[in-house]
Amino acid sequence: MSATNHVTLEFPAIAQNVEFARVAVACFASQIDSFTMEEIDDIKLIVSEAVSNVVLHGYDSPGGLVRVHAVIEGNVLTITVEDTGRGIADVEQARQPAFTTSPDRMGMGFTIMEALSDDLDVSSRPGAGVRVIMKKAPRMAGSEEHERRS
Amino acid sequence: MSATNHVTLEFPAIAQNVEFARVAVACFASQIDSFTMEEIDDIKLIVSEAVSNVVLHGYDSPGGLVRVHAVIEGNVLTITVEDTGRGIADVEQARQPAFTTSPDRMGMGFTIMEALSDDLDVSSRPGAGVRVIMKKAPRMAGSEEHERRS
Amino acid sequence: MRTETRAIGNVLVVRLSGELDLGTAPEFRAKLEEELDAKPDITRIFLVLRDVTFIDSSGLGAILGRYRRLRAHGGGLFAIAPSPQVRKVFDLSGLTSIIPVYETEDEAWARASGV
Amino acid sequence: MRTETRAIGNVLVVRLSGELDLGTAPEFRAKLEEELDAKPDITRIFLVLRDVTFIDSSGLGAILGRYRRLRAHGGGLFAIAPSPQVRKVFDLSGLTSIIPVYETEDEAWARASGV
Ligand SMILES: Nc1ncnc2c1ncn2[C@@H]1O[C@H](COP(=O)(O)OP(=O)(O)O)[C@@H](O)[C@H]1O
Ligand SMILES: Nc1ncnc2c1ncn2[C@@H]1O[C@H](COP(=O)(O)OP(=O)(O)O)[C@@H](O)[C@H]1O
Repeated sequence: MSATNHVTLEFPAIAQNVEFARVAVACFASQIDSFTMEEIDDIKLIVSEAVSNVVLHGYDSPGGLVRVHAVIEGNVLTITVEDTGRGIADVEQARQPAFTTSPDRMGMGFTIMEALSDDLDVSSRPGAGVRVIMKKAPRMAGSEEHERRS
Repeated sequence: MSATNHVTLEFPAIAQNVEFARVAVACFASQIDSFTMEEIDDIKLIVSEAVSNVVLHGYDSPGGLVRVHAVIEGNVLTITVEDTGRGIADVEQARQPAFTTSPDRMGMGFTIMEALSDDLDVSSRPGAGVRVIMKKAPRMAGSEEHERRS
Repeated sequence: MRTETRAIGNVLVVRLSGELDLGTAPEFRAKLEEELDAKPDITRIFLVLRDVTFIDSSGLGAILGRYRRLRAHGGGLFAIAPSPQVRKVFDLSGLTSIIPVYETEDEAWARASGV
Repeated sequence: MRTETRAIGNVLVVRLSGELDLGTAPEFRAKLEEELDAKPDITRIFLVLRDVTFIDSSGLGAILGRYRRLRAHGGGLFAIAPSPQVRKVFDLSGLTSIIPVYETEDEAWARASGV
């Protein structure tokens, strides 16, 4: 299918909604027939990382929201994960492997998002929140050889 | 878990989004641990019926949106499915088993929603859209005997 | 959703898997109409539902449409091995009183051959 | 997410199933901390990941935390039978170079016993 389609999700930034977000986006993404199972798993993972970041780092006080927007244009999936929380002062530093502001975290969230998306854009204004935009298209669109989903 | 939580979904009223809506709501609903597999299937079905109705009957021209709101309060799931389309002139008539305005339909959508939800509320103003509110709680919450989900 | 068909005599055995809803019903409908157009000898469909993981009233409508086409020429459609979810939707919608439901292919064949 | 544990000598065999993420990590962490507190003889964890269907960096963090606790007392944690999805996250995050990964329980036992 190469039509255009889009969905918006909005929900509180709490830990149990991370699964909801990745399952919902993965289901939407599977409208692109040529994504393999492995690519759908990659999409689950990058959504999980982006939404977990909002839950962990986004807001100083409870009640903040996460907004996820997913768009299909042709064969390209674009996922936007946004919050209106404290933001990131130095985005370049935050994107470094192993950089974290939480001592018990690994600091690998952005590294994973970067590795598994075709394009990662992170923008923020401190105090106004963070916007993460990730793009993903099937590697072997149209090929007969790639592992097909039933 | 007996906390409060809520999610909002918004997407175009097209046939391939029906699956997305029911999968997303079912995943959210499974945050209520005591829903059985069968009850989760019931939730998928009533969401499928309500969203399919918007796709089929909601709008005179393409591009209309469906808004789904799901709330967990204690053990009760409340699902609202709304559109801003043509609406229903006679809601009582529309809810009758086998009533349909499309010759190739069965007219059983509202009957199924009514049978499988604990409470169904349908309201509409012609020209302003339809709002369907469905409630569902686990039948055997807290019982040891009900078929558990892993 | 996947539809596998195999003609055996005047019976078309159709194995459905996955989810049959408003999104997938057109594909199901088109596939069966094509088969029935191409094989005018077919009078009955055995619809094997064992691997159908979800169905709703739009899915039922697509099945009922095929039933009606065959019925119009004196044939029929049997539903075989519905999962509990599918069975429930059949019952709720009243389809069980229109379309015969069998637990296994064997039972449908026995019934069809008058054993 | 489900965590099944069984102590065999000074090894705690932990079988995880389901999804390990920010939502389920606290339960996993609590369960293992409780076991380790109750059984001070335990020096190693064999973490069987065969039935883990999804993991992310929050899940890895929870595993790494348990590894560090054991390591601080000269013990260790082995990861066993990761699915391709789990393996990929281990590799991407660099955890593979910290935590030993084995394909089967047998290999972990052989290694642990110096065979
Ligand atoms: N939505 C967000 N709001 C505020 N800060 C964020 C957000 N996302 C990421 N950060 C900052 O970027 C850092 C690096 O993020 P990441 O690479 O995902 O690693 P981790 O989440 O393990 O710390 C975080 O430690 C945090 O300081
Ligand atoms: N969202 C909606 N907008 C406009 N009309 C609707 C909507 N939902 C239902 N209806 C009307 O109610 C009737 C009965 O609906 P339903 O019981 O679901 O059966 P069916 O969809 O098979 O016709 C429909 O035929 C339609 O006329």
